[in-house]
Amino acid sequence: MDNLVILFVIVPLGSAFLIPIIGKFIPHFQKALSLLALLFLCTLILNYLFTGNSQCIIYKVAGWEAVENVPIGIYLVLDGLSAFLLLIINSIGFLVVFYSFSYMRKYTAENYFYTLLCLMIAGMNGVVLTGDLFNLYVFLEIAVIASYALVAFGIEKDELEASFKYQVLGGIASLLILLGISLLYWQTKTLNMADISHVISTQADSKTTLFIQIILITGFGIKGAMIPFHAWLPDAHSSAPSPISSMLSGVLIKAIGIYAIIRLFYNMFAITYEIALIITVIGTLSMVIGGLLAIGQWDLKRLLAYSSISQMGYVVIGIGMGMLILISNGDKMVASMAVAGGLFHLINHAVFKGLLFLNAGAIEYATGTRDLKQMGGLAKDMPVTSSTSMSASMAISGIPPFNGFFSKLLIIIAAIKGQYYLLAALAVLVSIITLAYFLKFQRYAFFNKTKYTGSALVKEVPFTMAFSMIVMGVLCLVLSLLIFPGIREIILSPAVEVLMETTEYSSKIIGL
Amino acid sequence: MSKIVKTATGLLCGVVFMYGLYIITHGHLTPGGGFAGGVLVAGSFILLILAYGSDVLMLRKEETESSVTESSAILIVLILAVIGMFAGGAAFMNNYFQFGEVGELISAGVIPLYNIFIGMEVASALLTIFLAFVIYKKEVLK
Amino acid sequence: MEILLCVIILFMIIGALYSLHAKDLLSALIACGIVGYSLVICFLLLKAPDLAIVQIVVETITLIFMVAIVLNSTREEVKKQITKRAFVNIGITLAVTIVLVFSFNTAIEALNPLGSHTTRMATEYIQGADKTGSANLVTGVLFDFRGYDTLGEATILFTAAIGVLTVLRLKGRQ
Amino acid sequence: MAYILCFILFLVGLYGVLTKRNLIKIVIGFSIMEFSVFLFLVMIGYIDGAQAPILIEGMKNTEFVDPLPQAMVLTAIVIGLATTAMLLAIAIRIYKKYGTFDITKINNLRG
Repeated sequence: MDNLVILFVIVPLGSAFLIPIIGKFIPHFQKALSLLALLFLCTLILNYLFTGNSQCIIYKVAGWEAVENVPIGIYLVLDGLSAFLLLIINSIGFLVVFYSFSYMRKYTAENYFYTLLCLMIAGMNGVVLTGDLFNLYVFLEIAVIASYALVAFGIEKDELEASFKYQVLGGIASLLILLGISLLYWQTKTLNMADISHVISTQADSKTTLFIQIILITGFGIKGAMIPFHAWLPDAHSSAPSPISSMLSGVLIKAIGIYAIIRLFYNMFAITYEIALIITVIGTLSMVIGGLLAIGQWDLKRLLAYSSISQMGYVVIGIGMGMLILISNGDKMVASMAVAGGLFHLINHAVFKGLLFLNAGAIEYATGTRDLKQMGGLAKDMPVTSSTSMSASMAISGIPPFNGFFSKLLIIIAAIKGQYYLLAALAVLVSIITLAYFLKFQRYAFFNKTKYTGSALVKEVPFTMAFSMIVMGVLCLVLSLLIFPGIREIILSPAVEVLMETTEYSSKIIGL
Repeated sequence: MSKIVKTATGLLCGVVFMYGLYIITHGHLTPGGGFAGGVLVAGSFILLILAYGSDVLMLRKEETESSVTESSAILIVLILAVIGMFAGGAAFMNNYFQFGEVGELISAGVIPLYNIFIGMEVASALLTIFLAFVIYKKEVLK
Repeated sequence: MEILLCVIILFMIIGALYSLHAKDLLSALIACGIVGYSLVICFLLLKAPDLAIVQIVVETITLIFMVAIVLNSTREEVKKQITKRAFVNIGITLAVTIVLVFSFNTAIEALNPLGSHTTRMATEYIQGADKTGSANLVTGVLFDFRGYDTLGEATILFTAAIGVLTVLRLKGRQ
Repeated sequence: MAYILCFILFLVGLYGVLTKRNLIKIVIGFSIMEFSVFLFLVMIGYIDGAQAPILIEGMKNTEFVDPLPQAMVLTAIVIGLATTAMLLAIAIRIYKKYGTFDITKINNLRG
């Protein structure tokens, strides 16, 4: 298994490099190759989760061993949290590729589309695997540059403008992250995350660290579209082709924004009260304001984009609350419950928001519009889309027995047990708001009188699109099993454990 | 462009091209390396295109060729890196050749090879980008 | 040494401000180019010849790209009238700048001043010529110790080329 | 002192990106921010009286400046080139659609 870790980066990179060469000569090569690559990665990560007993694998690139306990090469670290993120990235990526077969027919340059998609997945895999700070920056740039191009894939006015806005904010974020990394290198003289954690714990000075932490939170907050920095998200996510919106909303903001925040602030920096408070406040703002902004939207994909901000707020609240409880020496069980709720909501959100964007794509494919006012009565003509989007809407608004209910329940119970009653009340309130705007979506899109006046009859979408949607719809139900003991230990618990034993990460890697 | 400009550019870009190659091949000995040299090589081609101009059909053909070159070059870099998993230290990106004497031209294991292919990749990538801009301006923004 | 560096950076700041406020886009680009070339001098002063070479060629190529784009376009920036709000804005900008610079200053107080850097991770890189066989230590770091980063970097250039081809293709939908 | 001036250069670039209304000016602002970060990194690795990190024969026991920030900056320069190319591609396309680089005349979308 040890040597297989690097395959998560090599395989998508290799397919991305092969597609422009061979794809010109063999029709459908690009689709087959990207599908096979992602299928292979899915099996690989499932194999690790079910047989590896979640031991932490450290892969030293180019075989450079540490000298006097100072790592000199780049380390790749596959532990519970990375495996959790890898599972999300590759499985959603697989379904999205399958969906794109039919959807992307109306665009030209399919070779470039699959190349960029593979590059984006390679970048995200690299980000979640790496144990080196500068390497994280490099792979993050691969993922975001590919996503800039993918957002502008339709090359119409809206797409170009959204992509430019996304590039401006994303560029500022990248430079802030680079500045933070350089300051950190100045302070600690090393780039390995475990080693940085070790060095920082021996230094008494905290002013520098606080400054760096704030810069990094701003940078990754822009990448993850937390509320004061969210301006790019609704445009970018609604303008991209639907499979890409599904990747961006479902996976990208988690892998490069939220994951980086979690990893850096749990495992690299020592947790401090100020940072925990900042993260919780940002999460609360995102949750409430994102939800309120979503109600007023009539463009279907913009509604979903704002709801992404709101749902990511739940994740960040879970994470921040865990930090707050840990730092105030609260009950460790409650802290781990909050973190588990956050991570559980992360995987759930990947599934149902991915599915909802695919539904929006299917509606756009069939009717040619994204405006909710011009839809209506689609339930009769599009049974698959209608039923899957119903299941996703129920899941996202937290109706039992769908998965969204359990993750929200975990977060709320943890908030009550940790005596953050205001947070618990807000979480319940936002859940009700979510239900309201998804009922609006359901009503206007599927159950009103038919208002659609296009030329052709509305038909159900082709098989590949329907297949992806059905699989995700079923996953919405099946994932609720993750909460029960027996299954929880395979996927969720190892990830939570990594975060709970905050400093264990560094000592495990540098071996002190 | 006038004849003087064309002749002068022809001579100059030969020199730039050779200097680029020198920087690429001596990347492990003197300042510079695959990136600087690759940009110089691309620059020599860009100079030629700027001075002589060319009709769009020719440019489009060159664009396809340079983008294929680019993909193949970076694929070779990846393959060179993967070979490390089976040779020598059995790790990705491992330096598995004989090192040789420090300071000789043929030394430093795989590093010169990396330099050459990275230089090729950078040169063709920049040329592709430039040609894409030029073709776009010629076809659309007349 | 540090004073010379400070003078050059001050010059760069002035160049940058001029570049951002120039009326004509072409002169803005040229001013930006001058800032870039001053950076080359800084690199040479700071004993980084590799970077000087790379920066000088990359800056030239970037300038060629940008001038090629701007040359046949409307270059004039739209004129804005100076209003009372302009002074308020300048005041706010200056205040924010002072606050940020002050916090930056307090943050870096405890760190090593210019020229007294010590190495931890890089100690091995400096003695590493025998381990990589490369006389140029930067190349040794780039392709051997941290070759994985360099692969990523080449991939980014590949991504950008594919991205530019994608964005500049003539027809978007069939 | 040099560090603070460098940070001011960063802020000048940031100011340009956030307040300028011209697409090309925004790209220039990005370049300036990039320059300042590169300079910052290289200054961190500088050691007084040390040599450039290249071995030349007959040079024994000399001190070298830190090669790691230089390698990082080399990577970052190429990344900056890539982002600039993407920004320019989008800008030229927008210019075709609207006939201007001015952002105040280009807003269909609102955040």
